[in-house]
Amino acid sequence: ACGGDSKDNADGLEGSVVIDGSGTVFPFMAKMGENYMGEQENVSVEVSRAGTSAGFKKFLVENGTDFNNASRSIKDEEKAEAEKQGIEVQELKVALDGITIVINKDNDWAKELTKQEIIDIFTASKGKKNWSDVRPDFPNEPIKTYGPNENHGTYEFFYEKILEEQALPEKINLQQDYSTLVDLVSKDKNAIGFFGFGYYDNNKDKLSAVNVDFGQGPVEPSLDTIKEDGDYAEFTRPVFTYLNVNHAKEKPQVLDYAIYTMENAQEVAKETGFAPLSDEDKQAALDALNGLKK
Amino acid sequence: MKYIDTTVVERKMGKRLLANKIARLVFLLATFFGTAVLAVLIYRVVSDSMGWIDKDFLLNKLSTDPERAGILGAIYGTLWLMAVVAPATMILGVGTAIYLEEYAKKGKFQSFIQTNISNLAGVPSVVFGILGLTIFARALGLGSVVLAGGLTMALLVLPVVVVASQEAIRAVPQFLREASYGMGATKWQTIKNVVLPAALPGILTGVILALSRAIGETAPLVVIGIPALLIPLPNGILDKFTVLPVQIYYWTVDSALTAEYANLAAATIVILLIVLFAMNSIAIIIRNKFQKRF
Amino acid sequence: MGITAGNINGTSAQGIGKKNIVYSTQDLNLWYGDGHALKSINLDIIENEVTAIIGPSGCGKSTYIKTLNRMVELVPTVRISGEILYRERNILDKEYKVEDLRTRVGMVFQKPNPFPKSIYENIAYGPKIHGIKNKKVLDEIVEQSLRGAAIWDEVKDRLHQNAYGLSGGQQQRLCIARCLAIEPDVILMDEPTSALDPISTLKVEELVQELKKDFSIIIVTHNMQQASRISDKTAFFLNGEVIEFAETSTIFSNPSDKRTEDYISGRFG
Amino acid sequence: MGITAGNINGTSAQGIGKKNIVYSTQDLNLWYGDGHALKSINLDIIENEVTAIIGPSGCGKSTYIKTLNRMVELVPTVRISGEILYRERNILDKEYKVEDLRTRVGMVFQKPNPFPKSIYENIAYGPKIHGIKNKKVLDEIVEQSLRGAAIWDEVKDRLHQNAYGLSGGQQQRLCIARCLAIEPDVILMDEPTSALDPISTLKVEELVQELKKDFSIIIVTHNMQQASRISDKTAFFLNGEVIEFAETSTIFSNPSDKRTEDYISGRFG
Amino acid sequence: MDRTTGEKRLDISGLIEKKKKTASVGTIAEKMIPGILFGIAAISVLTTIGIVLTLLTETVLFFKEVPFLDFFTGTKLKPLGKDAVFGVLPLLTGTLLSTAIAMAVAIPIGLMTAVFLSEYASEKLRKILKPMLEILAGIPTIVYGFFAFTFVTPLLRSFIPGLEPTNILSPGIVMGIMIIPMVASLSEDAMSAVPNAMREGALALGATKLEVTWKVVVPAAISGIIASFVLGISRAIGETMIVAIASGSSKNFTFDVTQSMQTMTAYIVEVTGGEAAAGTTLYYSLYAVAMTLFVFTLIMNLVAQYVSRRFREEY
Ligand SMILES: Nc1ncnc2c1ncn2[C@@H]1O[C@H](COP(=O)(O)OP(=O)(O)OP(=O)(O)O)[C@@H](O)[C@H]1O
Ligand SMILES: Nc1ncnc2c1ncn2[C@@H]1O[C@H](COP(=O)(O)OP(=O)(O)OP(=O)(O)O)[C@@H](O)[C@H]1O
Ligand SMILES: [Mg+2]
Ligand SMILES: [Mg+2]
Ligand SMILES: O=P([O-])([O-])[O-]
Repeated sequence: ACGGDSKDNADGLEGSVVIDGSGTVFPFMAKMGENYMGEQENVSVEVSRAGTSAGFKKFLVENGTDFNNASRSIKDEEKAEAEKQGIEVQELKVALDGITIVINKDNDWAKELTKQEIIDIFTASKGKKNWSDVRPDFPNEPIKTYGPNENHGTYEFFYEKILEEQALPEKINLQQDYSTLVDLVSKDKNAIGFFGFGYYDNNKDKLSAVNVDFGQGPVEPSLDTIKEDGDYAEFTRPVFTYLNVNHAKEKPQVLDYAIYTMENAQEVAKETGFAPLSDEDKQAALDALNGLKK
Repeated sequence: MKYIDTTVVERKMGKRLLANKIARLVFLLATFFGTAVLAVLIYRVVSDSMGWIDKDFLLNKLSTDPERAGILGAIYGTLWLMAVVAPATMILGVGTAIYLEEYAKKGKFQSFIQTNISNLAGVPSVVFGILGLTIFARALGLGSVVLAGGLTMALLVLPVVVVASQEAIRAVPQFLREASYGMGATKWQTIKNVVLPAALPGILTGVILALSRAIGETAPLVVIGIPALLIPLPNGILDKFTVLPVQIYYWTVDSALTAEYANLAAATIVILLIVLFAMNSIAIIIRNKFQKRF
Repeated sequence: MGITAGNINGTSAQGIGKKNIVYSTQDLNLWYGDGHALKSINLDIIENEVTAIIGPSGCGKSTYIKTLNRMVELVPTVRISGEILYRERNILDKEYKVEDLRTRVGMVFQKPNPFPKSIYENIAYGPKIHGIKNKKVLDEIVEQSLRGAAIWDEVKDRLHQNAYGLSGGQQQRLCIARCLAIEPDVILMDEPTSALDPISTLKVEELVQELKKDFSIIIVTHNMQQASRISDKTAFFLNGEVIEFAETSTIFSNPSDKRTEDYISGRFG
Repeated sequence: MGITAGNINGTSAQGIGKKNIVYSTQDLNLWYGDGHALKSINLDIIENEVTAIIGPSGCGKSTYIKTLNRMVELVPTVRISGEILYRERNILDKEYKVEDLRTRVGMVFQKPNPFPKSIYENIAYGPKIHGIKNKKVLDEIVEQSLRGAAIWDEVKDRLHQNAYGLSGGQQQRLCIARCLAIEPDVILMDEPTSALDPISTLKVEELVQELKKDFSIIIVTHNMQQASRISDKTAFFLNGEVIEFAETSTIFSNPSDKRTEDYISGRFG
Repeated sequence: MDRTTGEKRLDISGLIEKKKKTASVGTIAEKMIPGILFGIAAISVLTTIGIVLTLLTETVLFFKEVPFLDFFTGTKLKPLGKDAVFGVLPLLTGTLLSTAIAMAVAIPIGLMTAVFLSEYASEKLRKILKPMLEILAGIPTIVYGFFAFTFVTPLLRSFIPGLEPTNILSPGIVMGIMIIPMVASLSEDAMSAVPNAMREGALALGATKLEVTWKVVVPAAISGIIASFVLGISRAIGETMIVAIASGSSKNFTFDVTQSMQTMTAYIVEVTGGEAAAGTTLYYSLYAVAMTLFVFTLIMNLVAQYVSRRFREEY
């Protein structure tokens, strides 16, 4: 669907595509939308970043958003809500992300940590107040923990899958905006935080990533290690966008955008700091989407 | 009675005069403090924007790529917003002023409206944002479009226009009204043909000041909800939009992720300040030109 | 409204001959709040005459003249009793539309009060609000009115300039012209020359003499000489009452009331 | 500063006897912008006398008296030439601190201008700024000053009430008391009674007579009777010039200048 | 009326008379206009009612879920997640601290500026300085936010080592700068209204300008000056963008100004930015906080009006 001839609207598409949800996926989707609009001049793609969970609330309502980006898969209660609302939802895995543990550039002691140490740091009950509580040779200074707030899929993934639902420290600094997080960690020597790889990748000059020892020695998060079967697999998670199928059927531009996204997902993923999904996953998604065409 | 010893008074005089001199200097410095901050602020903003303001910046649409990003969308959004705010505040503000000055009987009701208006002037702009969000965006189902934002903004700046118009109307000498009534003109004819034309410069000054306030307001629009990435240009009052200050907000917040966004924010600030400065100059020119006419 | 016609002769102290009565004021009382400004006024105004109203400051001259076109009602605290018959209809009647009244009764104020518009627009204002839109007709009205106010020659080349550029005397004649443009029946003038220099004053006085051929004129003045020069009848007000109302010559040569005599001879006021 | 002492007799028209000169004004000229308000004034003020300054409105009386404590400098456009010797020092000298001068020379204004504070605070203001902090001493100063201004009995029970609760005449005497509280050498009064009723005026006049025992007083007045009642010397100003300066009795009974005579006999002004 | 002046004349009154018969439409408009204007004037009242009602209805729902006392005495605010807690004290301390800092800057500098302009400055200098202040007053708050975040905070951090990258100190100071013109111009108005006679009275006693200012002019203008402070406080409480950008969103309950804190206004921006879905406690909390904010500023405005009305009656 190439809208070269803008006057001929039978060929070109028009209307809007409204996307909200994950802040992690935001850079990916923003880039995608921008590229798409370069080709389809009469379609307006709006991308926001309320966070995965907040995004689902706006997605699963009448006249809700067309897509919801998510850095975790849809929950059962959200599925139930979709059913109640009569919204058919198509999950589209768009890329892979690695939860990256970031520290301040000036932090020269915690460049490598074991997975357990990381869990301990972020678990309230373990009571790690100072860096020296983690390892005796670390400085005797307070640990400052940071992360995205509960609106975010990243938080939920971290809390559910990595911490196994143990409470986070009381004093953890949870933020709505990833940019704020980056800023905070980059300016706080004792900081340690977590978020998606992309935000680290874009800010390598401001932040350091912790190389995580999952048992076989420290692994640096990178587009090579972040794979479903890679060395960083334990902290790797797929990221998604969820499509409102009802909308896709009503509005050709929505379906067209979905197809466009899947066709270009691998390429845009690399540009925005995500590991690309496999060719099989891509093809499966495209097949499903093409099936929605009349 | 000999309590005042002139030699003592003279001796102390030196100290008192010194205190006066020092105080004068301190007051002078305090007065210049504001000016100095203004200078630093402008210097910072201009130097941060150096090299970023060019034709492309003004004429390009928004982009995630700082090199390609432009503020045309925000300019369009600002213009459309004004297209709602200007007539709405004019009608509401001038209408209210006419009612209060020409029709309302002096008394409890009139002073009630008057008090109400001065209280409205003190209501924080976020609260207006909530009003707009609840009433215009949600209850009326407009969504976060120009019309919703514009109406919210119109209510926000209403007191400015009302007060300025009231002053302008009050300044129209009674003898002009008498002359018109004496010709058999009705009240409305008198207001329309004599009072309003004579009060027009004052009213215009107020309206311009109100608009310049509206152009710079951010909070109510953020509360109503403006997408973080909105590339298409708004083409009417029912389109979603962004405006210069909101763009500054997002770029400032995101500058932690992409440093160049700070430059874009600074460049946008320069443009915004130029616009505001021009508007205020026009207001001052009108005010001076028509000051003492009767 | 024929009912009241019979009263006219009865209530007025003056003989009228066979001339038409324009205004007949009958037992008029007026209060500003608690201040009793006009007390039982009875006064008949005759067609095509100049009636002067004189009296010391604060005696109610302006109040009375402003009652004749109900302009006094702009003061919110005003209360009025009695009747004023204009052409045999009571203008104090709620039914009577003030706008109609004021279209028939023009007014010239103490301080010249042109609108901050062009000379042309000042004159055209009245006809326009009364619905005359035709440019040709308006042009004609403007010329005719300015001629009528003896100012045409002075302004004919600058009709579209702002009226504030005129001298005080010219402005006052412009205001008179503005009045003429709706061709009133009566013209009320409240000290029309008190803000003017002697030469301008003279011009206005001449104009008044000219105008009385076509209009009935009621003029308030502080200037005794002026009253005696231009008016046919004179009413002397004091403390809200009409002390004496008679032919101007009578009032000035042979007043019947001591107070009138004191006033016109300059003993107070 | 002894240099100028020799001039005094030369420049003044009046004989001085052996009395001390407080102020000696020598060839004083003053301009407001381009307006020449004082022209070559020469005038000597004698200790413990009341000197009245009279003259028609705008002749420069206030200007002159305000020059004596350099209050006139508050007008930004003022330019002054000449000399005013106060106790033999030239007060127009840049070196001379106005604050010192004003501590020695009190001033009472036309309109009473108490501070919006309590009566007590009004009086205590001067002593306080001059460094007197002791409550006892202040109390005593307040009482003495109020007694000195003949108002103590009227206000002693309400010292801590706002001065604005006093009548105009009381306020003016309060201002005089405020002046006394800094124990000045000279008191300048610019039409101190013109805003007061006759009874208050009388009281202030009596007070002035009382005060001259301790102070030298210069008083501007419009009221010829007042000048003749209370002053020892009188200066008649006209158009910024001193036309005549002499014993009050001489000025009022036997003026040497025609214009003085015209003025005091009410022929103009 | 047939006038007999010889030359042909236009019968204007006849024309007018004729028009009048067809002009009844105008009279209807004439009758409707007061009503229409009344309706327009009522909109400002409706706006207030609208604000109060929207805030109130949702606030009531909020207090059905979160007890009133818990909200106003709770020191913990954690609006998200399963264990959400709604205590408003962290926001209140954030708001009060930022306001206090702002006023600590704005009151002395604003007042001194006012004194300088009204008592010391020559007419010429005033003519230059006042427009400067007006410009300062006209700068949008988002610009101040940018300034606080990109300039003032880094500057402060270079000599306050413990200062967090987002903190309440820097936006507080910048907010103060923003409020200086308001305090200055309102206080100056109050001081200029003090009659000159009072200054002269004091000067004639040998007072220096400083003594006149401090002991006569300022006390006489005090209610106007206080009103300007109160309005400044109200403005600081309601200021949003500066804190939203520069003070972070930590919901700390602390009095340490070097820490990141959140104000009521910034909370509103954060929660609406995350777009709380209608019907959740989080969503209602938005209104409860906004209501608190509204009440605070309303009280301040009423106080300011009361104080300045008293001041006008003084002389
Ligand atoms: N708007 C008003 N409200 C209250 N009292 C008024 C008002 N206008 C006039 N008066 C009072 O009514 C009385 C008559 O006033 P009016 O203006 O009619 O006097 P006048 O004869 O025209 O005096 P002048 O020669 O000074 O114009 C006066 O006592 C005046 O104080
Ligand atoms: N501040 C000023 N600026 C310019 N001219 C002034 C100023 N004050 C006074 N004048 C002019 O100086 C002249 C003398 O004024 P001054 O006030 O001394 O007169 P006065 O004798 O006190 O009159 P009055 O009896 O009316 O008080 C007048 O022509 C006056 O217009
Ligand atoms: Mg009058
Ligand atoms: Mg004087
Ligand atoms: O913003 P999230 O990707 O963490 O939901």
